[in-house]
Amino acid sequence: AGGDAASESSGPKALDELVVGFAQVGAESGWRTANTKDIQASFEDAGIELKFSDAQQKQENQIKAIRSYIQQGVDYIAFSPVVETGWDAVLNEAKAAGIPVVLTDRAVDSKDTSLYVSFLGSDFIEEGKKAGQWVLDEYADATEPVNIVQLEGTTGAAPAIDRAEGFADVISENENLQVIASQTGDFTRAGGKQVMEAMLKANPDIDLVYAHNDDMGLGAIEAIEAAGLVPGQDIKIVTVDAVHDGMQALADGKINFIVECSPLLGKQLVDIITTLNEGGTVEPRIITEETTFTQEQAIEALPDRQY
Amino acid sequence: MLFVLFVVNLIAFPGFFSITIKDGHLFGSLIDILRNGAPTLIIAVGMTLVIATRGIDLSVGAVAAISGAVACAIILGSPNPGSPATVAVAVLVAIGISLVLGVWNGFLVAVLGIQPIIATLILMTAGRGVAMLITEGQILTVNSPPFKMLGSGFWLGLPVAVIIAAVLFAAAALLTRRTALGMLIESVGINPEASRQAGVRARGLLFGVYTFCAFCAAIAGVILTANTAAADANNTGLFIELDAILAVVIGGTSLAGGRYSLAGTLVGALVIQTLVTTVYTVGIPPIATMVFKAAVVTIVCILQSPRTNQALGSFRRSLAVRAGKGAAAS
Amino acid sequence: MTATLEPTSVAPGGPDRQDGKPAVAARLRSALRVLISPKYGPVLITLALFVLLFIVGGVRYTNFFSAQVLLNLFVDNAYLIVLAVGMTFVILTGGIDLSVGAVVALSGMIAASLLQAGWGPEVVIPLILVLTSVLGLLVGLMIHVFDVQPFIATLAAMFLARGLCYVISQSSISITDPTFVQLAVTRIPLGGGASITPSVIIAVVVVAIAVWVLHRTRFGRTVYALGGSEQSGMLMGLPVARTKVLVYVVSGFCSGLAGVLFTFYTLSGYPLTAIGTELDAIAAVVIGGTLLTGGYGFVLGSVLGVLVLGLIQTIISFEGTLSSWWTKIFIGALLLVFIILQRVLTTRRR
Amino acid sequence: MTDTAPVVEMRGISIEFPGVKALDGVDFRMFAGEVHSLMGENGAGKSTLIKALTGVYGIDGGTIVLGSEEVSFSGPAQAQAAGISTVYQEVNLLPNLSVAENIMLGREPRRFGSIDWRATRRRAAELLAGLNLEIDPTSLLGDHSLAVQQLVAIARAMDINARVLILDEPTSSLDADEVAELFRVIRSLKEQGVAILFVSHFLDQVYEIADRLTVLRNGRLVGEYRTEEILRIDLVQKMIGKELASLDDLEKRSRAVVEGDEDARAARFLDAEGIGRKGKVQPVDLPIAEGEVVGLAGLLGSGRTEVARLIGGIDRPDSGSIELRGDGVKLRTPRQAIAHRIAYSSENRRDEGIVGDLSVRDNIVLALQADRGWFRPIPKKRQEELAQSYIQALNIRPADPNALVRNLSGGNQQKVLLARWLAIAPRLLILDEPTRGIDIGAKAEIQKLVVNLAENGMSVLFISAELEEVLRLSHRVAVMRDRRMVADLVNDGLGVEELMALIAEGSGDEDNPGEAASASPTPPAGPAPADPEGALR
Ligand SMILES: Nc1ncnc2c1ncn2[C@@H]1O[C@H](COP(=O)(O)OP(=O)(O)OP(=O)(O)O)[C@@H](O)[C@H]1O
Ligand SMILES: Nc1ncnc2c1ncn2[C@@H]1O[C@H](COP(=O)(O)OP(=O)(O)OP(=O)(O)O)[C@@H](O)[C@H]1O
Ligand SMILES: [Mg+2]
Ligand SMILES: [Mg+2]
Repeated sequence: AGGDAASESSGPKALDELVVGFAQVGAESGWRTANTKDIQASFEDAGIELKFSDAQQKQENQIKAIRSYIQQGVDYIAFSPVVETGWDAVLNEAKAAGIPVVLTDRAVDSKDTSLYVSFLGSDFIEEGKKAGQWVLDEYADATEPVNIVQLEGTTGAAPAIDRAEGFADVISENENLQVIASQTGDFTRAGGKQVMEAMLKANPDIDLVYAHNDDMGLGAIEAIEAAGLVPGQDIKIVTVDAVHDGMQALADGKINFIVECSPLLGKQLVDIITTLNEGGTVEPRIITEETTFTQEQAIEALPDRQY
Repeated sequence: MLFVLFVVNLIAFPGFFSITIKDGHLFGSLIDILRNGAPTLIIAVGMTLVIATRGIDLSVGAVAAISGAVACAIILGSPNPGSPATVAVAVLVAIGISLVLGVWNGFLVAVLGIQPIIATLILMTAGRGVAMLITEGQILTVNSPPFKMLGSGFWLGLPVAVIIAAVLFAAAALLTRRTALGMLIESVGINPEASRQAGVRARGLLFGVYTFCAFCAAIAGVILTANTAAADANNTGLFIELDAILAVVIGGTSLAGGRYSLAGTLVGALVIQTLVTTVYTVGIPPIATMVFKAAVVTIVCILQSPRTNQALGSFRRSLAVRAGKGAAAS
Repeated sequence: MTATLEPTSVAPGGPDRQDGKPAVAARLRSALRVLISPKYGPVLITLALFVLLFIVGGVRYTNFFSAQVLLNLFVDNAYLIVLAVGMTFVILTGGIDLSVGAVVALSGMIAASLLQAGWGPEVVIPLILVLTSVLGLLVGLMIHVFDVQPFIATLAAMFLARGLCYVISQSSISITDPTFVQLAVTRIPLGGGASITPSVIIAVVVVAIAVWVLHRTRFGRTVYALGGSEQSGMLMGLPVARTKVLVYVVSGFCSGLAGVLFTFYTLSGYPLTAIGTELDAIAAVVIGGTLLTGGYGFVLGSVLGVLVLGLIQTIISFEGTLSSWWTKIFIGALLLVFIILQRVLTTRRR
Repeated sequence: MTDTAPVVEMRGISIEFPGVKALDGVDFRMFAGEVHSLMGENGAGKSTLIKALTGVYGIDGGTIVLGSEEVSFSGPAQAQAAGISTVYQEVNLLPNLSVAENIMLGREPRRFGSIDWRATRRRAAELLAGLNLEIDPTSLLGDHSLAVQQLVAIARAMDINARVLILDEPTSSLDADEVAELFRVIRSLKEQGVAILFVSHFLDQVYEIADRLTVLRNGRLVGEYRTEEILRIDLVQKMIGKELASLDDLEKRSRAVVEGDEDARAARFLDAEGIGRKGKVQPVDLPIAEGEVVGLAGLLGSGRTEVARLIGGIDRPDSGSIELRGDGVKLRTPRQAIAHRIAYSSENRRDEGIVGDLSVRDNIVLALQADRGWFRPIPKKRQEELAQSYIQALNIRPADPNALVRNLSGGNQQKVLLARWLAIAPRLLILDEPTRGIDIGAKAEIQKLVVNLAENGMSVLFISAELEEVLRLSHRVAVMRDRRMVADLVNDGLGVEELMALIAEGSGDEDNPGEAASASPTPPAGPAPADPEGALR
């Protein structure tokens, strides 16, 4: 791939001479911020200069950022695409300039895989599946219908779409499991709360809530409690992410199950860069190892949770 | 209009109007609408006065985020988050800071004479940054019952947020209509030069309205954060400026400034919130939500337009004529 | 905030009554007026400040002071320039158009989905331009016939366009159509390694046409008239209604075109793109010295406004070390400094 | 009556506004090649009738025939296309565009579809020259005084080669010379067979130019007369529907004041020394005594308004000092002036005076309220009293304190503005063209009011394009020319000619070429003390 070519030509550099440009999506959620922090910290430790730019959730800004990295002549470019599509043009420019590109957190859909060296991140569909699997097992011996409501992420956002898809796939195996309502809570607590309030009014007997991230789940908890019900018992809650507050709620038994989606990509990213720098090759697709948490696991994991 | 939406709900979901008593407080969709609508309403009240002076304030969302962040940060920092005193201090500081921001806006507009939309756009952008700076991009979760009260608590069976909104609304109405404030604000909005020559102190008024608007934003920010007991610098009050402005305009106040109606704003805010809640209760699929909103807003406006009213009012030939006069008179 | 205009200190006609040759005096004065008038003042100041800002950047960052960096302002903002042009028409009449961002996204989605369905660009692009113009027409009619305030009418259009995006597809669709790809990657060299994209040329053409229309056609002048006083315009027998509706058609068309340029830029349609872009466009126009109350302003000013915003972005990315929040604060700060300088200088000159 | 068929014939025109029946079955006709004058009090329905004809308002009843075919225009554009060119009452132009554009907009000469600016400017310059107004066509309209703007509006109307020309109070802020110019033009158009509708509250002008009169009262037709067949006194009676007694009375009293006794003017109230503003007015000295009425005379653009604005605190003087009762004060803002009970009533009531969307009541109490501060609201009851008393005193119609001012007729708006300033009980009242567009009856009322107030110690600075008015009311007359004060003389039986001479003196070749000056018909010999019509000008 283009990456190797570039690194061979330039040969191994001293780490402190390396300059890496990182184009972040933005800081739209706690998860994202944790992700940014971790990456910055990791490069700090590795003694590699990291140029950071925040695209404020706008693809055009990210493209601009990448362009300016190319102008500034950085050695490597890493970025978390705001959206999968539409990167060919700018990635071609990077390739032309002989700058290897690493994708983090989200993939791009371009046919030409030579445009980037490696993708490092999570598989949202897989996350959805994990969540679905737990639900499937939980209600394996359910006889009467189980009413599920889904709190979707921002409409149109990749994680929202994939997590819904994966989940739907799995639960379809048991026709008792029905998603009776599904609304977007925009990945926020306030959103999750407001939507849940409304759903509780409209649908008297909800058995389970599947939220696309912890924050919406936490919002839902508020709503459920306000309705005089007990989250985790009257209504079970499954979420994705495993940020600190979520884990806390899980430990307290307000959430029943969390699928991890780790923001801690820094370490691995640094590894990739250094490997490339030494002229090595890396896997084109590296999925971060992610687990799932039940209450017990949460309780022991909680103490040493950095984010 | 509100009525139309209510009917929609009633059909789609009979339980809509049912208000029951759960653990000693009112409970039901209408209560939700009021509670969730409170922050928008509060901001819209401030926005109404700003708009009456031919201005506009885009920074309210950011200010709300800042005040929320400040309040939570202080509560987190304090030894005993649970004590009402701490909360009081936190809220007061938050409001204090927002007042400063309001004065800042007022300064840009009244003293430097920068166009309001740009003047406040600056704070809209930078303000969020500041809020995130305070929270360091994290969501600050506070565990403080008295604070939570402000957002989702109840008092005498009524949501505290609603009570606050009601008080603020009443206060604003009295302040502007019982004193000459309203009239002076309007005159500045209608004809600035004439007002100046009549000795109206436009500068002071501008400072006043922008500061008051920031004050409203601060309170709304506190309620929003207290609602989930967490300060989310990114999302607190995101796009709320649009809702607020929309509420004002639906309420019949012209963005060109001049005559304003707080009552109208109240209706506007309720319409918007009802709309949102309707989407959730009726279960309109997220992908269709926007289209639905578009339809509703369009219908509202067309229903409100004088021409439609005449058409509905009577079928006299001379009606088109009247419209002509209206236009000419303006 | 108010559009009140102070008389130029030179009493018009005053002096030329003393000196015998009013013609000369007149020419002299109008030349002078160009510099001091509240009309041209802001634009010129803006230009000067833009150059200043660019120099500052050049001094501060390595590799900044290159033709390409300057050209990239156009490359990256071609679509925004087109948007700002349309927005200028609307704002000059004292209106506002909040729908542009959503319309950009919508035309992107339409393009992507239709191309995916195998339609040819030669059909798709015109179709988009027609559709968006029609949307503009509807908005215009809503504003004129039912005298709905532009703010709401266009907000409704914004909701509609955004909604239709989701209806077309929730997820993003990439564009593989050879023509589009070509247009996306083509680089027109200007020598010295510097190059631009076809989009830039389109944008420049649009600007040129807009300038001509606004200053050399009756429609254009009527646009200014509306901003001055709709009432007077009506009594002067100007085609107020037609013009008022047309500006929204223009804005719709520009949004559509901008959308197409944006797809050249991103080669994809994505329901969530261009959120808040309407604010950028409005900001650009206002920074360019156009009064939101209408009547005063220039397309070229708006172009400058876009470049200023772009420059701020570039500086940010060259700065490179800013955390997310400092980025926001920095943008705000730069904007502030710029606006205040602009304001202070223009009032001085007046 | 002429044998030829009328160009315009309106029959049974009725227009009703919410609450007001503005026109009630009015018949009206105009013939080619005649000047027809529409007469009536403020609020009689003149402007409304005009707007009905040009399609600004649709009519609720009646028919309009233009030439031979019946028409109903949907707007001024159509009316223009049909050959009706109109100058509406308030100046309706675009301050943000150049003078040239304001004249040519919509009719600019074009080359290959694009406007030919040079030609446009040339044409505009010609039209301005036609009115003998020498201003730079490229200058912004907004920079010019109201008078100039009014002339520009007329120039615009001239350009359309129309068969009907409508002028609604075109002379309200012009003075003798400009009026003369205008009349010259009107006459030549009349020669060419254009039918001209001329609205004015100045009887002299009407009698000078009009062939035929139509009188309206309260939206009803009173009658149509040939000018030479009706006496002024009868005409006035038909317009206001009451006897002239009250006017006679004023006549005597104002005379009395002009002969006024010295001690009334003993104590200086205001003493302006060398106040001026670069590019606007050269420094002037202007002392005003208590109870003194000082007239400010001058040609259009001579700087009267500027001086007034400096004293009223609207503009800041960049030289000179002002003393009130001997101690120096700074009048930087209107607020400060008002705090000293100095009130300036602008000549431009629409842009600088009334607040259109507020009620008559609010407009009347505005200045008073602003001065008290917002936290000390004037009690509703008091407001009501104030409003009512002034509505009575100035006979504002409709007599409804809640009516929106923008719906009032021009003259009534002017009265409301006046009421606002009287309401603050000023010690010095600066009136810039206070009787602009005000009908005879009301004008007399206002003059009477001024006289009364002066007798009770209020000082007045009085600006009017109408020299007779100035002379009748003022004890002293200061004369402005080319932004300089050229004379300041006690008015003991000063005559109009003398004053005219002072004003025009030496300025003939600067302000307006000789022929214009000579053409300027100084209105018929100044008022003989007994002449009741003196008050009517
Ligand atoms: N748009 C309107 N809405 C309500 N009432 C109106 C409107 N326009 C005019 N009127 C009323 O119609 C009547 C006639 O007004 P009009 O302007 O024709 O009087 P006028 O004869 O022109 O008076 P003036 O000499 O002061 O110009 C007035 O009583 C006025 O209040
Ligand atoms: N005839 C004119 N030609 C050019 N400019 C003029 C003319 N008349 C007035 N102006 C401009 O209008 C401004 C106001 O003049 P001003 O009103 O003080 O004079 P005035 O004596 O009050 O005349 P008016 O009768 O128009 O009120 C001045 O700055 C002057 O430059
Ligand atoms: Mg009139
Ligand atoms: Mg004047």
